[in-house]
Amino acid sequence: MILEALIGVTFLAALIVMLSPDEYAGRLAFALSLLPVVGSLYMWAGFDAGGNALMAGSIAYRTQIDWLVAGGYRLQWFVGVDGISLPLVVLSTVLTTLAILSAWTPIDTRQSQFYGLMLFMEANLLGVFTALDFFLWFVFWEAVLVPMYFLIGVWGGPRRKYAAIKFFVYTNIASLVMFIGFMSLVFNLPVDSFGLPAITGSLQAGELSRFVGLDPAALKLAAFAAMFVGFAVKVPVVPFHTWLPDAHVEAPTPVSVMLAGVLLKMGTYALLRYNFTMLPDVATRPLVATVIAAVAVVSVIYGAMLALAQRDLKRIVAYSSVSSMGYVILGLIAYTGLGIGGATFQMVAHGLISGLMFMAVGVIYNVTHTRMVGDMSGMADRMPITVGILVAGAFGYMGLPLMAGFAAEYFIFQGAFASTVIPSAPLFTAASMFGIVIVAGYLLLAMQRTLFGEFRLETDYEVRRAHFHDVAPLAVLLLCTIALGVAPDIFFTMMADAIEPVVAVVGGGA
Amino acid sequence: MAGLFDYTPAVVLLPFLSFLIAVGVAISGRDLLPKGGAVPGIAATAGSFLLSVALAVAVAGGEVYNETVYAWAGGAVPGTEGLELTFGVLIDPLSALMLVIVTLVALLVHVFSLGYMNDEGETGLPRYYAGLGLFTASMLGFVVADNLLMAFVFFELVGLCSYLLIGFHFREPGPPSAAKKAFLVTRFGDYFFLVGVVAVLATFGTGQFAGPESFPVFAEEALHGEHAVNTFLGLGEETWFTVVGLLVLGGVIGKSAQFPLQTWLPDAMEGPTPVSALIHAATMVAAGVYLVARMYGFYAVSPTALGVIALVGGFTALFAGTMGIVKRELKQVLAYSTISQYGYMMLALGAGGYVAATFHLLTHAFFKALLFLGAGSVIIAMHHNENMWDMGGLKGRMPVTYYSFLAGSLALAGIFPFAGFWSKDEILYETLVHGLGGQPLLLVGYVFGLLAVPVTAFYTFRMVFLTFHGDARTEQASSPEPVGWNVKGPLAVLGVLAAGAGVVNLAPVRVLTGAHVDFLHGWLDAGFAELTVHHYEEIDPYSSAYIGGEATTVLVGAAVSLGLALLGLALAYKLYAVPTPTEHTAKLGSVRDLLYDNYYQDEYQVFLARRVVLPLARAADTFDRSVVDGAVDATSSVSLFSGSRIRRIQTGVVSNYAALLTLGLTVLLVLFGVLGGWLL
Amino acid sequence: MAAPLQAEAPTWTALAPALALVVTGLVLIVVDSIDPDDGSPALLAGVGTAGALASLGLAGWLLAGGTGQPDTGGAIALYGDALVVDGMTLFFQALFASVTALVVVASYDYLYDREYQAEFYSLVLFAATGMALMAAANSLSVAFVSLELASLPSYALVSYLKRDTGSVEAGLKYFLVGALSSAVFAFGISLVYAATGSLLLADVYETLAGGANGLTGVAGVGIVMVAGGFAFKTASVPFHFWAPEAYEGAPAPVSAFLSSASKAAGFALAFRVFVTGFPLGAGIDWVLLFQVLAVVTMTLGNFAAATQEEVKRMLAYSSIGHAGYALIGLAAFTTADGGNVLGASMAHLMVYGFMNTGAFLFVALAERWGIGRTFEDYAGLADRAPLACVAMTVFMFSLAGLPPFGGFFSKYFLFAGAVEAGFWWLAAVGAVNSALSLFYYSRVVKALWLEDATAEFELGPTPTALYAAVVFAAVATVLLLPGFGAVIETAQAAATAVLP
Amino acid sequence: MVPAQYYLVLSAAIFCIGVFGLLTRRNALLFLMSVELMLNAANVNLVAFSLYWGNVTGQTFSLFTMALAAAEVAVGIGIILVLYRNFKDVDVTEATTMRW
Amino acid sequence: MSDAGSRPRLKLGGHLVPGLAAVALFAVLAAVFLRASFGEAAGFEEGASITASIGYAMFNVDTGAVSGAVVPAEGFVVAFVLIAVVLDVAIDGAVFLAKRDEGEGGGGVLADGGREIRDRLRGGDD
Repeated sequence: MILEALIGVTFLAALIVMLSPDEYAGRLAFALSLLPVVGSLYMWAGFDAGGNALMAGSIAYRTQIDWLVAGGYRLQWFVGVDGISLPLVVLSTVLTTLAILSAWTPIDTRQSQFYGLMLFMEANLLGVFTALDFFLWFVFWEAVLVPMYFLIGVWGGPRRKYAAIKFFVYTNIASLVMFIGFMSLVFNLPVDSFGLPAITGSLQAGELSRFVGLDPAALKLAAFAAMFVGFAVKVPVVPFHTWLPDAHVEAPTPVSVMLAGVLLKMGTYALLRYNFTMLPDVATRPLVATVIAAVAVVSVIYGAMLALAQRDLKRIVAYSSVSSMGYVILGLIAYTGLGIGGATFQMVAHGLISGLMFMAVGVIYNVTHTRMVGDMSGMADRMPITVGILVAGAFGYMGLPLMAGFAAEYFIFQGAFASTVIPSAPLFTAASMFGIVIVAGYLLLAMQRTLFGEFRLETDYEVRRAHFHDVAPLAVLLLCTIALGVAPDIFFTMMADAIEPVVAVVGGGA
Repeated sequence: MAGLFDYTPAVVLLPFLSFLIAVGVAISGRDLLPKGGAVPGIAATAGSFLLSVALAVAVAGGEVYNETVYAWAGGAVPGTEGLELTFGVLIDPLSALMLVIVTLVALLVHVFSLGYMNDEGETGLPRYYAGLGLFTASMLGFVVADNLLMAFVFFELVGLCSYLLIGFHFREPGPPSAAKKAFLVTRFGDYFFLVGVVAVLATFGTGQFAGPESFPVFAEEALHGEHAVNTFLGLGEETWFTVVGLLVLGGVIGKSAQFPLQTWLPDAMEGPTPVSALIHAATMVAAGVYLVARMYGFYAVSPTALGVIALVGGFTALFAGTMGIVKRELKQVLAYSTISQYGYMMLALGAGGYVAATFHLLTHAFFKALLFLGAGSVIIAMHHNENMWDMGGLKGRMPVTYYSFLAGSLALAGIFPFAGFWSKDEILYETLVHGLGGQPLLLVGYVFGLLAVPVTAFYTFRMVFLTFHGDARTEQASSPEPVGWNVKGPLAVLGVLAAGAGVVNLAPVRVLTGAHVDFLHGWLDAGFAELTVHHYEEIDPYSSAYIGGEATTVLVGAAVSLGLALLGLALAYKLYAVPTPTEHTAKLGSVRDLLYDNYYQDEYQVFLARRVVLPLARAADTFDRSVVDGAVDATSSVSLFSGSRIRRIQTGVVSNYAALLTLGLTVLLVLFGVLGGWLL
Repeated sequence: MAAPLQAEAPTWTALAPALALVVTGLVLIVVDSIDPDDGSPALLAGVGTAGALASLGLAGWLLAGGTGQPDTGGAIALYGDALVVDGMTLFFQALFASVTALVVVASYDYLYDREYQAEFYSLVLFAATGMALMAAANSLSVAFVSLELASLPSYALVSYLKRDTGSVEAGLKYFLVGALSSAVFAFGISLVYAATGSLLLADVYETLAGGANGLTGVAGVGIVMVAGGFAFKTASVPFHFWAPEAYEGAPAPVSAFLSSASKAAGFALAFRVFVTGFPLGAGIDWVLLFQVLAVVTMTLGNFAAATQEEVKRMLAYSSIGHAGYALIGLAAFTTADGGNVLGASMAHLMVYGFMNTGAFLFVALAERWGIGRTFEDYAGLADRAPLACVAMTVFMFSLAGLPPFGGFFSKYFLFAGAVEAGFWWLAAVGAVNSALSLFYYSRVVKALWLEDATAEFELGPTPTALYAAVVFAAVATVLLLPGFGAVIETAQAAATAVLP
Repeated sequence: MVPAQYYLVLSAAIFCIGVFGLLTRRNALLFLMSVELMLNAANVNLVAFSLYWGNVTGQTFSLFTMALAAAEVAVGIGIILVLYRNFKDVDVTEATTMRW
Repeated sequence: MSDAGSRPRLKLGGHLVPGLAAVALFAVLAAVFLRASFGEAAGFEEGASITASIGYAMFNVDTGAVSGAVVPAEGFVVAFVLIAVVLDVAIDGAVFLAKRDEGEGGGGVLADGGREIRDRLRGGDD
């Protein structure tokens, strides 16, 4: 029952905050958002499930009730958590609370609607990570778009309308393509419900029948491709990434934190759940594996190169998200315990670190009202603590050891290097590892220009230290990053345990 | 004594504790600690030093210790049953020795900082001592690391600390860009190192340095076919091990500032001098060499890798030395000398002189730290003016600094009784002997090393004479500021060590007289079976040959190197020991500019970055915005345009509607008539 | 389960919902004759709403009672097989009744100062009766007459604002194209009669199934022309030309009524006639016909709507687009599991009925407040009428097919049905169109919420009834997501029951 | 007995003349007349095949089409009157205030 | 105002092009119908009263108890009731549309077929 309570409470909180007066909306929202955090931590404490939810593993906090029967298929309210989804649930709750806290300063119009939408989005995110019935999942998956559209559209920067609609339509087309791909799979399986475990089981047992002239293998490939494209837009993977920088630059800071922190992970989580767990035989085909690995490497290097050329701090962090997500894709296609485990860990790690970076840039923006690298320098002189945490965050981003970024990237590299699935895996891995140099390059370049040197600010605002409630979330995120870096086993054991069956199917190595 | 080893993690954790205290003070913003956080730092490093000495004594008693302290990740990772990612502690003769060196130099630098930083009234001291604390902790963590992954972790942390400390004066424009450059160039090296780490762990399944399960042992067995390892890219074991060796070497070249990644070290001099002394002379730069020594068993089995190390080392020694001749600032000369000396160590390692390299590492740590601290005290005296041409005649006014600085210089130049001579000579001897034994490549290295000797002597004594001898060329030089005990103390200690350290390993005396005075050789020959010197000599590809017997080669080698050193000294004396020396280097003409601008190394690296990488990035960005983003916007504009066209068929006139309707109906009829077969 | 009604009551009571509507219409005429110059509009509206709600109640009660379902003795054929009452009939009658109720309630405020209100309400009720009977028609004769009964009042209703050129022009065009289409429909029926010799759908099915021996050509033309008649009613291409002007020119409640109820009636009749009347192999593969119609209608509707300047005209084109989606019900019809996709289409029409009516009633509200018709005039409306704008946002995103609103499930079940039947490309075209529709629906939302008001204007008193209707429609749309189970299950059960 | 095809062709001819009149004339009243013509074409078919099939369904139904034609004309004249009052003309091509 | 104006004349000219659509439609219909092959017409029963049969069909009368030959047909009672409602609705709508509200006089449109008003408004020519 805890999951229903968690999602229900968050929806309720959203409603309450939406109707509350603007002055108290911020504090009320923060207080209410602590409930899901406590709930997710409680779930984490009592977590005892083993194995992968989709592959006959035991599902924690499982609820399965028939919702409706349509066209001979039972739609269920089927929710549950396993080693892969629990960390993401915890990440979502924690990040939302911190994002709300960091929104107190910048958001000064229509506050109640803002916080209401944030909580509403959180509820949908929890739904995405816990739903195990395709249609239920798809409801939550699409429902996340609506609040995000308003959050970017109403409180965003100058080109917010363009960015909001681009994000909205682009992601919607992608999920439609994915929907058709998945449906053409499900309808040719002898299953009577949309439950993911049932579908995975039946797929693994090879019960797929012909469909419109496609024999099962070709059908699986077509479905895999459609779903991959659908999720790739969300991840984002390079050819489909152009919505991300616009959305990030125009979105207000707390929304950027949520967008980079959690929304990108929906894509990678879905890739792992659908493409790489249900259709391993397609993913491990040499041609498919090479294409995906190549796309991953291009995402890493190309994303990093783009970041190098940006003048706006937020765009730099946005493009570097593209680069980090490239690592996740590489980890997933490696099909080794460390590879996919590292990819899942990177989802959480990148969530924390990119959240930290965006918040820090946001705090500086609140005071200087500019994000352009050329407009300011010597911020360390005036805002030592914020800059200190920003520098620490930047190093975390670069993959400094004993921080979550390094742990995730190292697992991925180790897993991908020895992968039997990717042809000439070491070359791909080594190529993608060069990303850590470029990341260091542009982050240090940006930091040196804006943070160090003597103090100069084009916009004439009085720069003073950030409020406590702005710096507190930064500190919390930094501590979490270091904690995960020093002891990745907090989440990694749980993840690896859930991934083991996925890898076992392919007989992947270490 | 067994209980003692349980405390080894304390060596690392004590400085880390001081770091935490100092950070706490820095954040709280209030001046809680006396001397701005120095006290906990000094206490912590002193504690570590004592512990290290105790460990050294225990190791001398033949005990060694290799325990996993903390399972970092995946202890229970089913997917990685073969791969244990752990942090552990390895205490054996090599690491005990290095522990002592690092803790001692760190302690002295902490004390020196009191004089250099506190008395000069620097602000932000807690941040400085926090940086020092973290650095010491990371360096010690690196030294005691028992596997390659842990080594890499602390290797990077050390790089971070050097970034923070070089950029300490972040308000001026210089230090931050120097820090950025330092971190980026070393990061470039670390990239290869990380690939190497991943490769080792993927190939052998473990990164352990010591014990029967260590990867050097597996490498050995694999070459003899006794242990199956999975190689990649279809390469044979031999070639694959060489590739992996060279990858790890990338990291070493980056960190130890060897050619071509040495451009960051001279810029790193922007940092405070105690930092330069600690980090850029004794410890961090030594990390690269120490790493190679730590996994020497792995390198020994791949001759090509050793050859590359030797060549890179030798070339860097000469290359950096030549650049040291023309420099005007005191610390610049020392920086290039550091690069050059580490070139020697790499040459020794490449030539199979494992003991020689370690010995030179030991001696160099002391006399280079001494020279840097001496430079520090000169800089205090000269109110932070480092230009040697504004000094002169400080000999009389700063006797303690002068005599310790002179001891250091004599050691650096390799003059007879001082430490430098013994270690440098042994390196050249090993290179010569192994070169003659069928390795012509090493002879090339030997020639490089030999040519570098007079150059080193020349720039060292040019520096000494310009700074201390002759008349005071500026008003400031005539009345230098007095320096306190906390400066002179460390100088005195290091002066003695620089002078006497040679006695540790008098190899030529053993060869001539047969007396076992090469204590270091014996020290390193104990501990884990596979890490001993004789084991390395068995597996490395070198055999030694002599010019008419061992004794004669030793004597000839020593004589040649000492002669060249004295030659260099004499030349420097003649040119610069005059009351008012002139810019002799001007006579070199265009060669001088070439040397002064470090063979335009900096320029081409900056060119590479600014003219190649940045424009490429901008091109990628414009491509991304115009083509990829353009495609997205194009689809929307195409659909909107076609939408506006389709709107047009609604003309508003009913007759048109009726006509189109009838046409539509007719078309449908024809279409389905044909399909249904009932029309045509 | 309550004992099914017809166990003891006479069979004609199965027609109760339709009778309720016609009686209300007549009562309205009687009330009008008593006090001719609209003494009390509230009474008129009250009677109208009461009648509609009564019909809704009856239809719902009969449906719940299982009248005409296979488990309670199958469909009830009345009057020599001319009418049939089964799950599908009651389902659609419930839809017509609820839309009529909403429109009548909304019209009370919309026509506050107009004369001839009684005629308005009576015409609406009679049109609703026509539609109710269309849903119950089981022979082409009743089909034709009930279609005309539904259309004629609509022509009058569209040109209700006699002095407004827009309304008159709309009425004219609607009438002319309507007349042409009804002629085509009649000619089609005559040809089908020529080929089969009967007008009862069951007999037609029998004769055609037995091979029309040489008359396939005649039957084929007849079927295409009959399809043309339905295409007019459902405003699918090529018989859609009247729709943009008619919806834009007509008074907003009438547009709502037309685009929701009469379109659904067209589909009800089309489902009935094609599924039970014309066997698949009978000389013309009408599934392909509807596929062509569906694709062209969807594409034209959505693409034309993308660049409109006026909200109401955009809604008109979007309504054409949705007709295309509903056509998938027939376009992906295979005798094996045709019931599922047909049921999905019925469910989609139900949900679409609510959200589309709501949207047009919001436009009525805007017209009533005197706000202009273009997107710019709607800018910044959210600050002045937040609740109404929330309702409109619900309608817009529900029409676009986004969760957490009703439209999501109905659209995706349709696409899923198409994919299940093997026509994944049909679903793909639908997907592309619905993505484009998201663009222009969000243009409205952008105008309401994101833009800031250009001109300062005061909205005046809020018309309570119209407001209530809009909010009720919004609540219904939202509730249809969790409550979608009931709708889809009854729809698919009814659809599978209809299969011959 | 006249073969049935002739009736079909006759009704098709009448139907198409109706359509022709509808497309070419601009006067609304003529539009109505054309539609009348098309409806009667349907009647021809119905009556002809009522004989062919030997049941009076066709004839009875043709009565209904006539009735509906009358109803349609009634409403049509109403609309044309309103059109005339507003546009001062019965030309259908005049009323194009709403397009695209 | 020459009297030629009042004589009906065949209006030819460019606007006949849309008519081609009608001709095309006829061509298609004719092509289809001529290919259709019909059997022998069944014809009606001798001596059966057609009008009586239509009457019975109209009201679903059970022809079993009726004397004389009756031509079979479907029941049209529902259509009959409906057509009544349709005609009523048509009248309502027509009257509503045609009724002149007090505002617009318009004078004697009845007598001269509306020419006078047209001339006054449109200035004479046809």
